[in-house]
Amino acid sequence: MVYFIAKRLIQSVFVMLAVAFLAFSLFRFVGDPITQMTGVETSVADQERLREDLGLNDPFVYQFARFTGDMLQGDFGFSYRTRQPVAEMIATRIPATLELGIVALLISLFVGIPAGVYTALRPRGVATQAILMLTLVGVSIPTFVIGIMLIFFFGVQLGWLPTFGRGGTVHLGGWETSFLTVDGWRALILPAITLGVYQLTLTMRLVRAEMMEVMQSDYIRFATARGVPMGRLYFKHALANTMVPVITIIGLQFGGVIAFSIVTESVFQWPGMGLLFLESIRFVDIPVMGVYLVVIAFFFVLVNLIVDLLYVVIDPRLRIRDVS
Amino acid sequence: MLRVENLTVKFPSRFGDVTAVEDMVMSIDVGEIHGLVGESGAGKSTVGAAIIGLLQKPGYVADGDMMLGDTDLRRLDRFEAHALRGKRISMIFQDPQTSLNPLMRIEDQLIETILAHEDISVADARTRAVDLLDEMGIENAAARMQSYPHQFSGGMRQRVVIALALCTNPELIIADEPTTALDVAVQSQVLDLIRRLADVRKVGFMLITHDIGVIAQIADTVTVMRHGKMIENGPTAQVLGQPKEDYTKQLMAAVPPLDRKIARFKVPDEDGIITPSEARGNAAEAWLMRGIKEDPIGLTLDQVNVAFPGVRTSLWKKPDPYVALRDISFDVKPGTVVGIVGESGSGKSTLAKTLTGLIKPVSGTMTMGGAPLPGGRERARNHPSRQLIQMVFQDPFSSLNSRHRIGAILAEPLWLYGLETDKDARRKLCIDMLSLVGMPPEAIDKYPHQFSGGQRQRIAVARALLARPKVLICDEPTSALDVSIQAQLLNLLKGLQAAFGLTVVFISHNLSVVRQMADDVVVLRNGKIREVGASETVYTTPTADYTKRLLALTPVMPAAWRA
Amino acid sequence: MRDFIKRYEGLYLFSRSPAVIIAAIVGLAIIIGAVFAPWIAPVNPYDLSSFSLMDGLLPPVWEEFGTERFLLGTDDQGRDMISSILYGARLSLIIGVSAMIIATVLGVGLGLAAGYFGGRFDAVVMRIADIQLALPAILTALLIDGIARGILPPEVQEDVRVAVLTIAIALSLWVNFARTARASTFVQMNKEYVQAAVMQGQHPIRVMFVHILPNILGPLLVIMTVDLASAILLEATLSFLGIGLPADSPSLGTLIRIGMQFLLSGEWWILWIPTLFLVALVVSINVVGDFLRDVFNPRLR
Amino acid sequence: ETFNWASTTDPQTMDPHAVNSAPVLSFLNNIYEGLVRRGKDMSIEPSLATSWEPLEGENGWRFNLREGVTFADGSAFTAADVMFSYERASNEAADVRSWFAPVTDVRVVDDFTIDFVTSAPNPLFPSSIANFMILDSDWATANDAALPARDAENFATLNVNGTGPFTVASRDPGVKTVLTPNASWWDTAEHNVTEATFTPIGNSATGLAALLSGDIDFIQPIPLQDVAQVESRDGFSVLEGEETRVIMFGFGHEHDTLLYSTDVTDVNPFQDPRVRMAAGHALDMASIDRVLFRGKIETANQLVPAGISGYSDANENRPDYDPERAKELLAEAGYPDGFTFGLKCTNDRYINDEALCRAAASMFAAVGLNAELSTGPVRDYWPQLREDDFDMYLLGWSPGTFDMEHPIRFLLHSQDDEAKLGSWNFGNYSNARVDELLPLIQQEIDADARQAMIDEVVQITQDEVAYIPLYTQPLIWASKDNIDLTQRADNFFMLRWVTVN
Ligand SMILES: Nc1ncnc2c1ncn2[C@@H]1O[C@H](COP(=O)(O)OP(=O)(O)OP(=O)(O)O)[C@@H](O)[C@H]1O
Ligand SMILES: Nc1ncnc2c1ncn2[C@@H]1O[C@H](COP(=O)(O)OP(=O)(O)OP(=O)(O)O)[C@@H](O)[C@H]1O
Ligand SMILES: [Mg+2]
Ligand SMILES: [Mg+2]
Repeated sequence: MVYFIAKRLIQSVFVMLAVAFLAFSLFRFVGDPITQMTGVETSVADQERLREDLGLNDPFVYQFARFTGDMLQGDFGFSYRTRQPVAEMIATRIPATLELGIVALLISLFVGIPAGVYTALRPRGVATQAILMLTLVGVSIPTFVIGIMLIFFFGVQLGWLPTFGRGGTVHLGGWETSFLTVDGWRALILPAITLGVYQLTLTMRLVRAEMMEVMQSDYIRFATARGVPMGRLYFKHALANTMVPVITIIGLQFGGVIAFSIVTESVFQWPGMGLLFLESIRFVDIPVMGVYLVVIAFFFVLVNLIVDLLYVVIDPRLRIRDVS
Repeated sequence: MLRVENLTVKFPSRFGDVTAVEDMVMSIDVGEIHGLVGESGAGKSTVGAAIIGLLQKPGYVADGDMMLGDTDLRRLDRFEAHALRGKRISMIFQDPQTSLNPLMRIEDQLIETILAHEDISVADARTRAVDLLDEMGIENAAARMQSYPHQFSGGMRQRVVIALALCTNPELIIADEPTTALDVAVQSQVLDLIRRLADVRKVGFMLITHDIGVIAQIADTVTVMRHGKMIENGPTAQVLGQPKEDYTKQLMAAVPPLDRKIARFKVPDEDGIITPSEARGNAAEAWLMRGIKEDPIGLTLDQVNVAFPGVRTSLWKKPDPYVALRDISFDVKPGTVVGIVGESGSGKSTLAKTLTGLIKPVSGTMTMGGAPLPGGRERARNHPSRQLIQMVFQDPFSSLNSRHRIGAILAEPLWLYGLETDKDARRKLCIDMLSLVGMPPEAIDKYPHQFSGGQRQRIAVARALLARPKVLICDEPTSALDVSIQAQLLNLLKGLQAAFGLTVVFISHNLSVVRQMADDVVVLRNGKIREVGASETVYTTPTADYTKRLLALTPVMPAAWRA
Repeated sequence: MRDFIKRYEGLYLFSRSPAVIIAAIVGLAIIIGAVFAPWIAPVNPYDLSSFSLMDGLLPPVWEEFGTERFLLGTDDQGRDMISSILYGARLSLIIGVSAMIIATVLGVGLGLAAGYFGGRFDAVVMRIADIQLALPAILTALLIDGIARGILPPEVQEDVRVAVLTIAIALSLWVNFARTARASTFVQMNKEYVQAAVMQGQHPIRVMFVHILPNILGPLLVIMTVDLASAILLEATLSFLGIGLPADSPSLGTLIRIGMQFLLSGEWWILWIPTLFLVALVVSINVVGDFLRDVFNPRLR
Repeated sequence: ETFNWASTTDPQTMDPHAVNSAPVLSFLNNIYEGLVRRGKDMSIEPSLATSWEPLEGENGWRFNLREGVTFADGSAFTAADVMFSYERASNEAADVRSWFAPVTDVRVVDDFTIDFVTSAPNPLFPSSIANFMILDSDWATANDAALPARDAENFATLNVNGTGPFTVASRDPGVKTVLTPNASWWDTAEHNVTEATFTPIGNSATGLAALLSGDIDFIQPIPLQDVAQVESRDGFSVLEGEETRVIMFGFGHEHDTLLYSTDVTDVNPFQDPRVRMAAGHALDMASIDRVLFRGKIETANQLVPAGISGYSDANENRPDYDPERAKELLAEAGYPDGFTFGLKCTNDRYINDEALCRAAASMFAAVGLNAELSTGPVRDYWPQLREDDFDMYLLGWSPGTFDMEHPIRFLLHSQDDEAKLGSWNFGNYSNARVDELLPLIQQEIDADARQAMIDEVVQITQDEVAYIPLYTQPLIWASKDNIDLTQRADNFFMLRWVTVN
């Protein structure tokens, strides 16, 4: 077990370094930070001096080495745009993105899994066909259109929910949460749905497919043959056995959720990392972009590690035999 | 207790309904073990499924009566039927590996089943479960019950499965090939258990199998099925000992005897297979003969060890390797058949793969016709042994590429080894080779899925022969086939071996089959050779204890029943 | 007989699923419309002189002020909506299909090889896949776009925007194929027909592509349809974030992005007609994909 | 009364000298003050200086400072703070130092008098420093913010201490900033705001939704096409005006060949004024106005809109829409069949910039000027322009000093890195007479003489079609009905003019 985690962590560092490298090589192409940092009237000489100060004239490899070197020492640098410490900027944005992502994920699980089970058990029902069609349409409309539509319907037309932002938040230590206020929850609903629709559909379809497959398996047939009650049969026996593939995909998709939160956050002016990243692109704020990508890679790696550990929790067969 | 009359089961399809079972008649008494035999696809499982009400969709019972005591099984609604399952009828499936929910403890599965049918406390249910497992012969049941299924061996798992089927005291248990996946030792334990339950608990069993030996050993009564119809039924000794119907007679003739070696099997007529006597394959035969320029080649193995990487248990220690073959040494004399027997996991397949160069031994040497035979990747892709050693695999369903036509599959060795450069000539030769193995020429343009298991094995043999091999390795080539087809294939292999002087390594866990084929026998267990010797010597006067036990536990039918 | 069943199984099932038939017809109609856009479309929306700002913002023909010249109205530039949509669908499909093909070739190649050779090669490929997964598609697109800008001379940059976008989308999709191909290859590797081929001494390339590949096509085909749909949507999203195609050679996604500006202004058709079109296209691809999935997995029927 | 407002961009910093950008200056004008300030009509009026007059005997200005002013933290405002702020703002680390390029010396005369000495007569100097905001020297030095933050933050990036009408109560960069009135402000408050919350909302549809749902009271700007929608709803109103920004097309005057042409590769036809004029005649501004801008723009004929000081009334004509004439001119210039060229545009900088360019490209095509349009975000636009990577390009220019001299200096004077002139004249339009006139204009005190010189410059550049000025960018704000506010032409939003009813 320890070996397994250690191995994964080493690989993770490698993945993050590679992402940092790729990310860093991309920055040179996004635009020129200097023209974004200075006003119209700043002279070329002044711009050049600033460029020199920021080390932008150094060779690429050198810049990258400095970037990773500093980061390894815990120094994440300062934003070109706001001059604030990047670590702080990202840290204050992480809760928003994570809470959004988690709620979206939970929605997708708590709606997607029952819907998947239902549609698997009644494959020819009218409700099943309706659900399948509806979710299909749901994933076929681009996220940004869905988001705007929700805003206009629930925010403007009905006036039930706020149109943007996080609403009321409460600071818990260094963590700014919207989970503790009614306002916060109200603000969370629409973006979470927007972000969750795709995941929901994916989860539902996956659960459905796995469920239909598992329902054919010998142990389900045997459980049926010995009269295990239907409820237990479906949920305890069948559903549990679909979970390994389901969490694999969900784990992989979590990275996608975080990435796609860029779109959702921009539509809902959700003050998370994605929005920060978009602004950073706009201002060619290289340090922020770099750290953002590494943080994303970190989450991805972390989630996948968790997924691997979850396998072990779910499936006793994967528990490495204790040293005896 | 159970009465089935005129049962007809149909599977609707776009070509109209397929009748899987027709006018089936059978009855089982309290405490009776009723054997249901017949070739694959005869409808045995379908009868069982119909009785317990778990027919695969879209199958349905079209006609007939099924009465369990006073209950009309056809009149039950969905919920009544489900309530009855487990309570009065239970079912056991073939594979104990897959019959238990891998994510639940044995204990939970047992208690859950008991509670589903009886209104007792959890503690009582647990006591009952422990008692039951005790009864099944699982030691220290209370503690072992905490385990997950994967922590049990196959035999123990099958016992758990039986306990599960039994825990609510059903009147009838339908056992669908309950021992096919087990090795003989375990099989005999399970069969004993079934016998005891029938005698002591008075549970009725419907025992579905195609192993006549098993039926002979424990069934009180037997029903023979073919093509969905009942052929013959009655007390076991009567039906199998003095069969009235031709089909039953043919079936009995095809069962390989353990106690002696016979020259040829009598086989039932099977549609689509031309018996080799009237086969044309002369051109193919001639082509093969032309390939026999020098004498047959033999193989030797000297102190061969094969190990696989073990499971890592510690962060610092290198995992111990798992030794699958230990110090294997034996000779395969040119032009003879060596049989390799041993229970599941004893290393038979590993040995075959080592010989063919799929696995590299960690130590030891192999030679072919005196020349060294490198192992694993060291054996170059163009090493002569690639052509001279060919293999027929166990599973006819996966050994042929289902996306290639038979023609392409057969022509591949010809093309690969440059044995025949002309495309049309290749095709002609393939057709002829098909005839040689008893297949019609049209087969060449079909796909593997269009053939039955026995036919596919013939194609696999043809593919092997088309490489003009000197050594043929057969890894359980008949274990997926039922007796009659097995008999045909064994006949074919025997004939070819004799005709072309092939050196054959024949692997099987079925001692009876090996006895029919082999000149010499190697008995393997846990990767070690327990006994080597001339086949007849080993079978008649085994020296190793293990060999003796294997021979003793193999279910056989009384010799008198053999026509 | 069995040949017949097997070979026409899909067709038979198809004939019995009205939803799939409708989806196939709609999808096919859109694809045909897109492919033959230059012949079907009333005007060429890429030809700047073929439309005039003076015709701008005309509603569809059934609305007040609609004219028969522009059945579905015009956008803010005076471009005929029908033509824009047909050409847009064409571009979306070109991008989607080529991205999918690139992703398939790349992913299947790597996945097959990883599954076949296993060991270190497999580990490297899978780590690369991890890296790719950790880099959101949007970033991949930015990266490729940036590199293209960096290395290509300015004159050709506009012309290669489509290629750049395609490659970016393909790069963010190949992992799916690689993972599936690898997993399926692992399964096939244990099948005896593969061992037979290896044992006979066949070349690994031949084993991989002649023997294994045809056997893992089923799941790959399903991913292909699903990914075609996601590629089209991804292109739309990238366009929304401003890293897509220029407005003068619009894809469906770009049309929607442009249309977003008119969400409230009353010119609903500029947004909703392309959106409807995109949804219809993606839905029908997905429905067909689901159908294929069922066909390839007979146990699920 | 509480007041919530939104705009597209968050001010990057709270430091008034660190970044010279409109969002920052606009926002900080509510918190900090300069020596002078602009009124509702953009006119210069006293602020921290009560009066100013030219220095006697040398070039420059004397400012008499207001007494009794305190910063938000209670410390008093004196000439030392002005001196400190000057030094800070003219430091290399400051992005606004170009404002002080003409200044050679600054002298504190006494606590409430300060002199700015300039290298030459500079009549516009007071108005050019309207956004020069004064920091408290003690506060800044005590908090280690004596210089603007350059590559790392400092105290002034997030905290404020101004003399202005409002002060920052809390700030969450990129999310929201809360302002409260400065109780000790020297001027009498016209507003009735007790707490004002600013939220940046980047997506215009979201912003509009926020307004319509009542989540915010005011937003700047809203998209043109949504004006009708907002107006038609009860309880909302739209403020429309003209910004001072003129949108124009520029040419690669100094390029000897076209970069993006497929047919004319040996010369640059745009070096011929007739070709440039043809491009001018090709543009149907009336349709652009009607369809793209819904009738909300004023066409422009020179680089500043009417009303800006120095605007040349004498040269009010722009090339009219005349495709026939355009074709004739092209034929005269030797391109009867036209030619292809590359047109660069932004797609996120100006209102409808991309749509404008697409429409223009289509109109150009109608006379034979086949534009290869390439649009992109502004972040890599300026670098492209600086690298001369264009045949024709789109540019918007707002005169920072609200005087015609500004665009002459930046856009019309030949490029001269030494003298920092013509720094945004990407195509390097060059006319000796214009170059000669600029210093004269800068120094001329006499208004009429100055105007005459400007008229000459405008005349020359119109004749030579240095740029094709298109229109003045409209300014469209929207608010709830119950809000009274003032829209200033520089698009600065002043909280001190807000009343919530
Ligand atoms: N789900 C199904 N759909 C269609 N036909 C079926 C289905 N299940 C069984 N059949 C048909 O019913 C017939 C009997 O099948 P069944 O499984 O009962 O045979 P069996 O005697 O148990 O064979 P085996 O020894 O291989 O298990 C087969 O020929 C098959 O074609
Ligand atoms: N690739 C492998 N890696 C690790 N262990 C293996 C591998 N292949 C086989 N083994 C182990 O080696 C032992 C021998 O396996 P082998 O397949 O040779 O048995 P067998 O005698 O053919 O059994 P069966 O009758 O079930 O086919 C088994 O315990 C198996 O678990
Ligand atoms: Mg069966
Ligand atoms: Mg084996």
